[in-house]
Amino acid sequence: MTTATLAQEVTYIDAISQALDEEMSRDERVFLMGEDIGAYGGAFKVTEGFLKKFGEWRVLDTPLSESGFVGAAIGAAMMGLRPVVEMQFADFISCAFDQITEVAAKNHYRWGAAVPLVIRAPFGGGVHGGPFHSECPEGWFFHSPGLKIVAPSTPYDAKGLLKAAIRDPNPVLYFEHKFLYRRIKATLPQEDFIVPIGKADIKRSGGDISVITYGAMVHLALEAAELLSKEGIDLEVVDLRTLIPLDKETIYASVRKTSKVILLHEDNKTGGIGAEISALLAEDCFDCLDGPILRIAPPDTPVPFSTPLEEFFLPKVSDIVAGAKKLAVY
Amino acid sequence: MTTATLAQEVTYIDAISQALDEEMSRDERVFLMGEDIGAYGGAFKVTEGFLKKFGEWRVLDTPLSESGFVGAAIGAAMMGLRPVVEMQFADFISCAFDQITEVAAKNHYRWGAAVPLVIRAPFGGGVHGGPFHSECPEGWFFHSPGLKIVAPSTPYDAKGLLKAAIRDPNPVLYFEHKFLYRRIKATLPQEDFIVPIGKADIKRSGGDISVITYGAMVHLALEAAELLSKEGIDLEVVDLRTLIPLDKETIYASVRKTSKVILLHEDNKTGGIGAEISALLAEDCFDCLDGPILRIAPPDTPVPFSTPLEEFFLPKVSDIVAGAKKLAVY
Amino acid sequence: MDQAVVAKDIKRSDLLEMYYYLRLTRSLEDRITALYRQGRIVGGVYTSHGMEAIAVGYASALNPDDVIAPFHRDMGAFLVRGFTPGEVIAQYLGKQGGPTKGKDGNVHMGDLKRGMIGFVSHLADNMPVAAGAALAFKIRKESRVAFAGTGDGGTSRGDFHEAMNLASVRKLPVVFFCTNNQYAYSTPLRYQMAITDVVERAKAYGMPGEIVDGNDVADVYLACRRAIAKARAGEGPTFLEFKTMRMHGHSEHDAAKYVPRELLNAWQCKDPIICAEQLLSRLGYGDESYFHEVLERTKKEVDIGMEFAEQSPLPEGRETLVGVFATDDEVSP
Amino acid sequence: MDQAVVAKDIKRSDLLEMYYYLRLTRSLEDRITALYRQGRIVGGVYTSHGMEAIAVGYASALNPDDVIAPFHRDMGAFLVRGFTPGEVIAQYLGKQGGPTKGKDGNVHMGDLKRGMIGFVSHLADNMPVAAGAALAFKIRKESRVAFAGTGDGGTSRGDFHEAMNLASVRKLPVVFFCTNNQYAYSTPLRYQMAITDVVERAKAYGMPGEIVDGNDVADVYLACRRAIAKARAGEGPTFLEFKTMRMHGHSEHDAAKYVPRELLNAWQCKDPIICAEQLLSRLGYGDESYFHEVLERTKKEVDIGMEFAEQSPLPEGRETLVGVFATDDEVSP
Ligand SMILES: Cc1ncc(C[n+]2csc(CCOP(=O)(O)OP(=O)(O)O)c2C)c(N)n1
Ligand SMILES: Cc1ncc(C[n+]2csc(CCOP(=O)(O)OP(=O)(O)O)c2C)c(N)n1
Ligand SMILES: [Mg+2]
Ligand SMILES: [Mg+2]
Repeated sequence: MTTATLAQEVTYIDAISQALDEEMSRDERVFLMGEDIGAYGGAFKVTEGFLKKFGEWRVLDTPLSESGFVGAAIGAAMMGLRPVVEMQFADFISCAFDQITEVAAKNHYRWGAAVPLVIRAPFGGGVHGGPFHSECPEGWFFHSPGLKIVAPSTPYDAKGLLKAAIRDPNPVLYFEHKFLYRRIKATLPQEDFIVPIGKADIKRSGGDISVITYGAMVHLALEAAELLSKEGIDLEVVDLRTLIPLDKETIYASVRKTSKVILLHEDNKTGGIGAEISALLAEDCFDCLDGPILRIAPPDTPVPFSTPLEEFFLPKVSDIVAGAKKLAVY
Repeated sequence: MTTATLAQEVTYIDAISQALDEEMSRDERVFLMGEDIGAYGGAFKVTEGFLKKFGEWRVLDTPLSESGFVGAAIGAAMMGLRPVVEMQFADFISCAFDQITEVAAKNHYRWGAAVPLVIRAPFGGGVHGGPFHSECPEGWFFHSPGLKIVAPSTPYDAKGLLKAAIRDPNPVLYFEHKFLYRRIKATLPQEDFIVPIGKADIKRSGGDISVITYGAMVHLALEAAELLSKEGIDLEVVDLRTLIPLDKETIYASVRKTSKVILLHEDNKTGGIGAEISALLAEDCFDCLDGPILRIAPPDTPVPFSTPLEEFFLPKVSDIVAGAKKLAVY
Repeated sequence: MDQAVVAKDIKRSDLLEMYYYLRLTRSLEDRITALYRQGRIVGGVYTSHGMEAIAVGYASALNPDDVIAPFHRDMGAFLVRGFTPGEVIAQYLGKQGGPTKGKDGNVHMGDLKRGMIGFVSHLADNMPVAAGAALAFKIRKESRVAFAGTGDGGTSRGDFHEAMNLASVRKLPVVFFCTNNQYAYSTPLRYQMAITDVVERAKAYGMPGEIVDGNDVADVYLACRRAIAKARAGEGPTFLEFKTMRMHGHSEHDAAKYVPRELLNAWQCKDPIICAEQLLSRLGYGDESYFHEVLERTKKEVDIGMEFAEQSPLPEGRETLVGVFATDDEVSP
Repeated sequence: MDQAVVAKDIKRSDLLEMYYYLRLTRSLEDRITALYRQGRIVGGVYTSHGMEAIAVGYASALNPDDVIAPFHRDMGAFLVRGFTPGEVIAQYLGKQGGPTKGKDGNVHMGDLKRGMIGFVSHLADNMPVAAGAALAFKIRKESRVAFAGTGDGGTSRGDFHEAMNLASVRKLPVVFFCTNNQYAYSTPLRYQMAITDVVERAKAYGMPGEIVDGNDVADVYLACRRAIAKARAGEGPTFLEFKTMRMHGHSEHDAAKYVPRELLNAWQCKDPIICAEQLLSRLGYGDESYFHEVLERTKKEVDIGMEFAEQSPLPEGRETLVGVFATDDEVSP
C-alpha cells in the first residue's frame, strides 16, 4: 500500500489518503487523531484501511472533543511526534479555536517549543451542507501569527501540500475542499514529492487580468478563463495554495504583468484573504494598478441550506466573467 | 447613583460603569455576568458597588468558564433579557469563540431568534500584559456575519456605544481599551444619550490625509496630527468606533476629500480591519486615490512582554508622522 | 414500567397522546428516510428510529411555556410542540414552508414562540444556552423550566461540563439529559468515556442523576416529570441518562456495519412503539385495531404534510441576504 | 503526615532537598513580591505563598525525563527542574536572561529540555496538552509520565473535562491535579462548583482520585509517587486534589479583602514551611540552626540571582520579530 502512487488517475481525496499513508509509512512519528477515523475510516473515508495497517495507536479514534484532542495533538507534537488531526467538518474547528490560536500558534514565539502539528479540515460549500457543514473558517486564522494555512485545489497540490505540512515544524491548518473530493482527478508522479508551503502557482498564464484565488474557486476561475478567452480577454489564474505565509512575489509579479486584479474566494467577503491581498497590493503595487481591485466572494451571511439560496450565495463563473469584462474596459 | 452623570470629568472606565449603571436602572432586563464582577467589582473595578445596588441575580459571578457563561447569556438573551457579559481580559474570548460565532452570530439568520447580548472585552496593549493580557482579538470576529463590533476611543463614545450596544437586538462585541481606562477624561452630557452603532466620527477634520483608526490609536493619530500641522500636513482623523457594520459613507467621504489614506490599528497587520477597509477603498474609491493606501499596524507576532519589545511592537506617533510625510509627497 | 404505577400516575389521555406522537414521529421519519433514499433530501438525515420515546416522553412532561433545546434526534419534541409534518418535511426539502424558510436544513429548526431552541450542530453547544434560559426564568422568578440534552458523544465536550457546572452552582431550573444510544457515529461508548453509565458524569457537579429506560415512554415521562417538578420547585437541575440504542446508522447514508448485529437484534424487541403498545394493551387502553387506526391516521397526516411541503415554494435566491441581523421588534418579550 | 511513614518511605536526603526547595521558593517569591512593590515588575505576580509544598512535592516525585505542565503557582517545580533564581527574576523583569528572553512574563516560562511545558494563561488549556504528551509516551512505549494541573477555578473549564476524559479513555500515563486553594481570584469555591471536594470531579471519568494535604510536602510527595508509579505501570491517570489555601491576594496587587481573616488565620499555622520544619525536627533530620542556615543559603542564592538578572540586558526591540515560526532543527527528537 505504500506504493499507492501508481501512475493512474487519482481523485483529490485519494491524493490526501496517499499523502497520509506515505508519510505514516516513511516516518513513524506521524500519527492520526480524530472522530471516527479508525474502524469507520473517517466521515469521508480518507483513512479507510488505516487502522488495520497502522494499528490503533497511530490511528486514534477520539472522544467527541475537538479542543481536547487538538490540545493532545499539541502535546504529542511538542514531544516530537507528528500528529495529523482530522476535523470531521471544518466547521467544528471553532470548538478547538482556543487551543489553536492560544496554544499551538503562540508556543514557539513565547517559549521556543516547536509544535509540528497538522489539522485537516474538510471545508467549503456546494454540498448542501447548510450553515454548519459548509463553512470556510480559514478567515479566522490569518490573524493568528504562528499558524500556516494551506488550501489545495488539485490532487497534486493536495498530496504535495499535505506532505509538506506534515514535515513542517509548525502548526499547519490544511483546508481540503470537500466539493472537490471526488470531482477532480489527476495522474500523480510515482516518486515522493512535496509542494512547498508558501508558494503560489499560476494555474493559467494570461496577460489581461489576474484572478487570485484558491480552493474550489480555482476551477471556476479556469472555466471563466476559457469562456473569456473566446472574447479576447486573457485571464491569469493565480492559485494561492498557501494562505499564510502569502507568496507575495508570485502575486506581485502577476499583478505587475496584468495591472488588473480580481480576488476570488468562497469565504465570506468581509475579512476574507481577498481583503488582505487587496491591501498588500494597494500598499506595494499601487503604481501598477490600472483599475479597481475587485473582490468576488459570497455575501456576509452564513452558508444557507436550500439549493437556490446556496447557489445565490456561492460565487459563479458568470460573476467572474462579468467582473472581468468590467475590468477589461477600465 | 443613577445620577452618576454629574457634569464633572469622568474617565473612560467611569463612562463604562455609568453606562452599565444607567442601563440597569432604566431597564430591568439588563443584567451582568462574568468572573469576579460581584463582590470584587471586576478585575478592573468596572462594576464596583453593583452587587450591592442590583443584587446577586443581576450581577452574577460565574464559574471560570467563558464558553459556559457566554452560552448562558445567549440563552437568557433569547428569553428576552439583556445580558452584558464581561471577559476578564479580551484574550480569554478565544475560550468562548465557538459560542459567539456558531451560536450567537448565526441564531437569527438560521431560525429567527434574536440574541440581544453584549460582550465587554478589555483589550489592547501598552500595559505590559504580555501575549495573553494584551491581545486585540477583534480581527477574529469581522468574519462572522451576525455580530456587531464596536471599540470606543473616548469616554463619550464609551458610554454612548455601550448603551447603544445594550439596546441593540443583536450580539455586540464591545472592545474597551484598557490602556485608556484611566488615562483620558471628559465631561459628559447629563442627559441620556447613545452613540449609534455603525457611525464613524471625524475626530479631527483635515484636508490632506485620512487616518482611519479606532481605539487607543485614535489618540496617537491626534498627536501625530498636531505635530504634522506644524509642518503643513493636515490630517483628518476618522475614528471608526464601529468595526462591523462599517460606516462606509463617512470613510468614503473622507477619502474622497483627502485622496490619501493611512489605516492605523493596534491589531496585527495581516487580516486586521485595515485590510478590509483598504479593499473597500480599492473597490469603491479607486479613482479618487492619489497614492498607496498605507497600513500602520504591529507586525504579525503575539504581543511581547518586555518593555522594549512591546514598544517596538506597538505603532508609534513617529510611524504615523513618517507615513504621512511619505504620502504627502506622493 | 410497572403497569399499576402507570395507571396511577399517568392519565389515560396523556398516555394515548404519547402513543400517537410515537407513531407520528415514526411515520414522519420513515417518510423522510424514504425521501432521502429517493435523493430528494440533500444533506444529512439523523433519525430517532427506535428512540422516539425519549423526545415524546420529555416533551409531554413539560408545560407549554417551558423551553426545550432538543438533541439532534428529538423529532418527537417538535411534534409535541405543534410543528406539523408539513413544516418538517418542508424544512428537510429546503422549502419556504419550513420553520427556517430554507436557511437551514433537517432538524436544525427552532421557534421561540413554540419554546423550541434551534439545534446547533456543534454538539452540546445548546446546553449552556439552555442553562441561560433557565437563568432568565430564575431571574424573572417565572415558574418555567428549560430542558436540554445531548448524546453520549456530546457529553465529552467542554460545553457539556461548563453547562452542568454553571447550572448546578446556581441551582437553575433546568433538566439535562443524555440520550445514551451506545454509539457516537461509529465510536462506541468505551472510546468515548471510561464509565459505563453516563449518569456518573453528574457526580462531578453534585447534581442528582437518574438512569431511565429510554425505550419506555412511560418511564421517560415519569422520570422527566419528577425532575421537572424539582426544577420548578427551585431545587435545581437533574441529569437524566436515557438508555437506548441507535437502531439506524448515524445518518441515513451510514450502513453502520460497525454495530454488531446481535446488539441490534437484542434491542429490536425493545422498540419503543412495541413497548408502548404492550403497555396500552395491558392497561386496556388500546388494542390492535386502535393501534392500526393510529398508524393509519399518522400516515395520513404525513401524506397531507407531504402535499403541503411539495406545494411550498423554494425560497428565492436573494432571500440569502435577509436576516443576518435582528430588528428591535424581534426580541423576545 | 505520620512521621513513621515518612521515615520509612522517604529518603532523608530527598526530604531535606524538598525542604531546601520550599525555602528557595519562598525566598525567591518574596524577592519577586518586593520587586513588584518597588514597581520594578510590571504585569501580574501570582505567588505560591503558603502553597509551596505542592509544586516542590510533585516535582520531586517525578523522574527527570517526566514532563510537567505547571499551574500558575508552581514556582517550586521550576526550581526543582533546575531553573535558577537568576533566570526566574530575569524572566519577571523581561530580561534576555529569562527563559523566554522577554517574550513573555512571570510564570509563563517553559523549557522542553528541562521537561517544563510553558504555562498558558487560559486556565486548563495545558491539561489536554499534557494528556497529549502522555499519549506520545504511550505511543512510543516510553516509561515516562506527564504531570499537569490547574486551580479549583480552572476545573470549571471545558478543557479540564476534555483532558480528563481523553486521558481516562486511553489510560494515558498522566497525573492530573487540582490546587484547591478555596478561591479563584475573588470567587469562593461555592460559586465555582456545587461540590466541596474537587476530587468528586474525577468520578465523571472513572478516574481514581485522592485528596491530599497540599500543605504537607511529605503527603504531597507520597501521594504523587503513588499516582506516578501507577501511571508509569500503565494503569492510567489519577486525579489529585491538593487542599490548601491561597494566603496572598490573587496577584500581588490584590488585597483580597473578600477572604475572611479568620480563614487566613486558621491556615496560617499550617504554613508548609513550618509544617516541614516540624516534621524534620520530629524526625531529627534538622533543627533551628539548620533551618536558619538553609534560609540564609536560599536568600543568598536569590541575591546572586538578582545580580544576574540585573546584569542581564533587556532584549533589543527588533527581537520582537524573531521566533514566530520554528525551524526544522528546533523540533523535539
Ligand atoms: C463538536 C462537534 N464535533 C463533531 C460533530 C460531528 N458529529 C455529528 S453527530 C456525531 C456523533 C454524535 O454522537 P452522540 O452525541 O452520541 O449522538 P448520537 O448521534 O449517537 O445520537 C458527530 C461526531 C459535531 N456535530 N459536533
Ligand atoms: C480562561 C481564563 N479565564 C480567566 C482567566 C483570568 N484568571 C486568571 S487566574 C484566575 C483565577 C484562577 O483561579 P484558580 O484556578 O482557582 O487558581 P488560583 O489562582 O486560585 O490558584 C482567573 C479568573 C484566565 N487566566 N483564564
Ligand atoms: Mg450516541
Ligand atoms: Mg483557586
